[in-house]
Amino acid sequence: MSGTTSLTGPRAGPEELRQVAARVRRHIIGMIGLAGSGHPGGSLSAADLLTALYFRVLRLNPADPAWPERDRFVLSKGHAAPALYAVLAERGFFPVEELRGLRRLGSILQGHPDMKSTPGVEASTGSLGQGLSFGVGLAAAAKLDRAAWRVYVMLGDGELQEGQVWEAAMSAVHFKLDNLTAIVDCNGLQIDGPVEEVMSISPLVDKWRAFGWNVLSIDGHDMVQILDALETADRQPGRPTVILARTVKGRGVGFMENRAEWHGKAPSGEQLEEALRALGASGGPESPGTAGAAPGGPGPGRDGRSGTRKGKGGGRG
Amino acid sequence: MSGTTSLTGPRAGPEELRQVAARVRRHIIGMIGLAGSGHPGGSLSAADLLTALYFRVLRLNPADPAWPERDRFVLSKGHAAPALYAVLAERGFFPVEELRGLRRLGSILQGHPDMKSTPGVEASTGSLGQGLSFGVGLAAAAKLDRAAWRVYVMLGDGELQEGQVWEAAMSAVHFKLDNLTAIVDCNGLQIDGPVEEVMSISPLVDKWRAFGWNVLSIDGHDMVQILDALETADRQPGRPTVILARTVKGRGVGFMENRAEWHGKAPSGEQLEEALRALGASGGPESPGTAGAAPGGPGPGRDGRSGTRKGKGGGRG
Amino acid sequence: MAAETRRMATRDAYGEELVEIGRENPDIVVLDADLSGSTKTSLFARVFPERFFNTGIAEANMIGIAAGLAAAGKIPFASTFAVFAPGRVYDQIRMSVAYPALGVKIAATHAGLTVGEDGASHQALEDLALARVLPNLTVIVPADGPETRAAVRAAVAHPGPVYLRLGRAPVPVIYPDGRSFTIGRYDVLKEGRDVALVASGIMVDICLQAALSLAADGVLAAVVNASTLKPLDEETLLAVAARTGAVVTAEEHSVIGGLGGAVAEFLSGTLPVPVVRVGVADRFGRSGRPDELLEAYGLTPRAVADAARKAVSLKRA
Amino acid sequence: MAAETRRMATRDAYGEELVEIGRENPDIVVLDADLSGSTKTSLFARVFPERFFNTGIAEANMIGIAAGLAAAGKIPFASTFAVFAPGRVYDQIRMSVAYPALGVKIAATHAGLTVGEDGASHQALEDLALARVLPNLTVIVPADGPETRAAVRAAVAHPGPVYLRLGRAPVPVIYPDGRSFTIGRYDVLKEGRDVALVASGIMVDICLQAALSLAADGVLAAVVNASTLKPLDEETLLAVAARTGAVVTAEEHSVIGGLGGAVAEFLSGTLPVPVVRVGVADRFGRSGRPDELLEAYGLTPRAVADAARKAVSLKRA
Ligand SMILES: Cc1ncc(C[n+]2csc(CCOP(=O)(O)OP(=O)(O)O)c2C)c(N)n1
Ligand SMILES: Cc1ncc(C[n+]2csc(CCOP(=O)(O)OP(=O)(O)O)c2C)c(N)n1
Ligand SMILES: [Mg+2]
Ligand SMILES: [Mg+2]
Repeated sequence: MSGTTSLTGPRAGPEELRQVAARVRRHIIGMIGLAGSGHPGGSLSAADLLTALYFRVLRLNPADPAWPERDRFVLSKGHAAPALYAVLAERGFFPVEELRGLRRLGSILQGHPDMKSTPGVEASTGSLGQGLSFGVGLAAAAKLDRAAWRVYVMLGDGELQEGQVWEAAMSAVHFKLDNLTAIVDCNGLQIDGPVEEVMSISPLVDKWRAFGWNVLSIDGHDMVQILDALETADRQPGRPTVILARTVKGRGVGFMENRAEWHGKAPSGEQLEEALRALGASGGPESPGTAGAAPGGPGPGRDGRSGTRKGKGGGRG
Repeated sequence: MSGTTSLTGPRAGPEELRQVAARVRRHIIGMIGLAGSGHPGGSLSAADLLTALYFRVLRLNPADPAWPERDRFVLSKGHAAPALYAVLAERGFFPVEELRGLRRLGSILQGHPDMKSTPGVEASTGSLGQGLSFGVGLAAAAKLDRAAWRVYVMLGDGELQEGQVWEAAMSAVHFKLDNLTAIVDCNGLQIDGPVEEVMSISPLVDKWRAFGWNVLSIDGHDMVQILDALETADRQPGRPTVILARTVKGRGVGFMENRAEWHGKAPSGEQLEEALRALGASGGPESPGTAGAAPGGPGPGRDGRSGTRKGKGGGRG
Repeated sequence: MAAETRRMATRDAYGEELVEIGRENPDIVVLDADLSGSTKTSLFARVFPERFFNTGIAEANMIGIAAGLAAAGKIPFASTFAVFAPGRVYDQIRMSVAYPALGVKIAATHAGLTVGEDGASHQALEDLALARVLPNLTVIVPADGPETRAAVRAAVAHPGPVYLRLGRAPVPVIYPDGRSFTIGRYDVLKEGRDVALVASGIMVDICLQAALSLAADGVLAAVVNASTLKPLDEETLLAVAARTGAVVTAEEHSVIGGLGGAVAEFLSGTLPVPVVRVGVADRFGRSGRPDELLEAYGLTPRAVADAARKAVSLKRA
Repeated sequence: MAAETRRMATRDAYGEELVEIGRENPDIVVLDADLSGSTKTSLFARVFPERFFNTGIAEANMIGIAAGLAAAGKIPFASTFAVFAPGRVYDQIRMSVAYPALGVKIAATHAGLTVGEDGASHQALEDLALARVLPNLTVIVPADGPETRAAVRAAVAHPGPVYLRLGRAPVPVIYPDGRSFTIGRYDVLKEGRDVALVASGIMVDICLQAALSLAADGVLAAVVNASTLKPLDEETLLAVAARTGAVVTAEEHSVIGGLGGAVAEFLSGTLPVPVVRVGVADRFGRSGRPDELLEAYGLTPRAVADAARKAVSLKRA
């Protein structure tokens, strides 16, 4: 693949982002196929959102993962780790070849995100329902320090059945954390079937509104809408914003799309080849020779960032 | 006190209920005063609601607390145990003299409700946030058995901060439990202060609506409104109803009203006397000679009960 | 072990047995929290949809609902992964199940390291310590499929709450079909005079292998299947400890608080012989193949044999 | 004990010390879940309102927020009752705190029977078993006020997570102000050659009393303040066990999984001497006065002395 510096900078346009997302999808399928286990469905549904975050929105320094001023991203739906690992590798936090180690003994890439093992991973997750609370803590710390960095948390739609999510939602509003954005990967499926059949969470907009959040509803595969929503979220004063992103579980691999059984199963043999074909060409970890991480470097995620942010630190209710 | 049979039957009118509630309040203060610890504030705020439930609404047989067809009441805000014990004693589940044992070693009246110790107590509570789930289980069992009995759960407003409450709320709607009524004692206070200051739960009507419940808002000290709401709740098909009852914490004892510091403190000496005076005369457990339990006996809580209920059993979504 | 050994995961035996007892007993109800395909409660759900409750990803609510169902006379089996019950719901089990001693059966699958690639977040290595410290809770760790089936029946017959620990990976079948099972009674699978290997779950088979290799070195080891962790079979433990004078415990669990803890506590207060504990040495798990992990964490016949030699040397000290 | 003994609740010492270290270290932040008056974090809240986070009645969220704050460089102290943390939030501590080894300090008050009248739902008798089985978590049980203050400082200096167990009731002051405290180092308060009384928390003073009465019978008991439950001070334990040949453990906790479990596990695998455990015999608590409860549950100097005689007799066996 052709990792170029422009992709890591602030000006990656929708088209470039789409190209990165395509590579991310190939990585996801490739590494899960190699590992022989993992969660393709919810990784693929989140691929476009994660690409937009890591290649346009988040201020990060892959050369210094602990850079204090970085934005923080928490993958509360930790089983989508392959998607996170793919964008981190593409963004230069570690070599793309590491993706081949997914889920193997001794690898830096655990089955679920482990902030102690993997550069760029900001929170250890895998037990659902905990990430938003963690994000509230991060955002509160930024407020205390009057720092400009922001916090983004991605949740699954099934995950919203966990009561802790609503505790966290309540507190984020109470603490006036406008430096916090939640993104819900609304792919409509959980393990046992459609979310609406297993345990309905609708009407979802009403729920988040009733908990006091700004709510944006978008198509989670439309880069323009994604960027627009993430930027809008950054500019809402006084309260956190949630982006309800309609997505397709398994997006990009026809036989996986909208199929609950591809939640947590690895494609093998022919399936793997068909999936990679569907995603257009090679470049996944299964052919590391062709992969190349985009060179890292600090870079504000987007324009006018510090300008709009300076005034916001501190002051919590 | 003058426990007469009519009070336990289905036709107790608002005025009689008010008289029972007055006795219940005296019991609450008397027994907490005697025990030297306990939670007067949230017991007093719940006294009218509990009186209406136990003296008009619930179908119960104090002589046979395990009567299979009985309605079930779950006190999720278990620290209001004194209020529950008072209505149970008044309703004849055990002698009023037992109230003197509150919180003492060997008493049947534990500091928080224990279904194994106390006749008439349907759930062990005290760790907040769990009672609605328990009520969902009870209501689901009634549906499975196509039984006509109903389930009532009382929660505190601060308690609604527990995420498990929202898990339970979500599931009650999903399981179409129209045989379940939740009652929130909205006294506006929790331990550390006003609910809105500690951790805001508003807009509360919107939250319950967004979780799919029928919502009724009433004055939780107005017997007519209470009875009306409880009856209305019984007749809503297809989904559970929550009654948001505006109450005054410490209601009935001037110096306790709307004061967070009376959440969990016993009045002593002069305070105790002043409180009992405010509640009008003696009759609490501190003077058991004058107390007499209303004789027990099975009795449908309200008119036309079996008629409106027969068709409802079974069928869960 | 021999290549021709029949293997079966205990979770599969659980799922199948549930359907059988579900046919016999209409009071059996089953709950799951969006893992029914993995816990195998999906088999029951297919046959008895109206007696199956999926709470979605809301384990706390699941336990509360199970408690309510039990209070109304049902016999609920509640399943999720062992890392979530008891871990995610300890207080709910404590308050709503164990304290009132309600007959909820918690059947937790995917215990231990053999979960494999999912890693630490999904590998329950502490659940037995949590379950064992709860009063009124019976704790069972079946060694194979037939024992699991018998344990499910014993759990139904037992009026109180039960925790049943089950595994994801297929394990060698030790017992014939139709094994009988008595709660709190251990099976001495092999007699021996030098040391007693007291094991549970997958470690029973591993101890049988260890005993073989020890015998080759002239060390005669007894092997005990300690399939009830609570109550302990004190009689059998005392007998083998007296006979051998040295004990090794082996479990797919932390060396803290589980079987090793129980045996050390009991024997040190009655017959203080050396007790050497084989288990996970107070560390989190990680991703890897089950066999690799057992090797990496020292849950192998060799590790057991080493521990046995250590125990023998301690009695000489 | 002598009437003139100075008494102080460890929770009071905690609250006061928090304010002092809060002054010295701006990174100290404090969290509570609507119990700040009881846990004494209200003292900190008054002085440093902007560094205090009240999550309302939402313990799970509190732990997650604390973890996020720690990840961003803060030193959070999170407080509630010991029955709720770890019990209500075990999985949250496990995933968000212990696994990534984030420096969250959980200071849980109201541990043990001496909570008194509130009864079983509020009496944490199992928290040490839960805390002790978590990798990376340091577990401290101070014996008095001065030791609590020193432990709070040690917790701040320690980079990893800490569980600090505190009491509600005033306890005799054993140590002078300004006591120094080293995590994992025990204090031998009294030498003795016949038996070692290894105690934590309120039982340290009770063991000192027991030692006096044993001395009168000619039994010379050493008394050890085992104020770190994890890591154990193996050196001191080995030394006293070797010197006396018999050990009694004493704790305000279940006899399962706590200090007794830790000592039995350790000694039975290294120096198998008799270990007799004094604690609550695997039962729930109940309402009563603290002193009555200690008597009823056998946490008395007499019970310790009896246990000591039993331990001595076992070594002769
Ligand atoms: C607390 C907890 N319970 C259960 C699980 C098992 N689990 C893993 S993924 C999943 C379904 C998640 O569904 P959703 O949040 O919709 O994620 P997505 O569809 O994006 O994969 C479940 C139940 C878990 N990881 N954590
Ligand atoms: C899980 C849990 N956390 C904390 C407590 C301690 N506690 C007892 S009462 C209470 C406040 C309850 O407030 P609310 O629900 O509004 O009750 P009310 O005002 O009616 O007394 C708290 C925090 C508890 N009992 N359970
Ligand atoms: Mg989903
Ligand atoms: Mg209130």
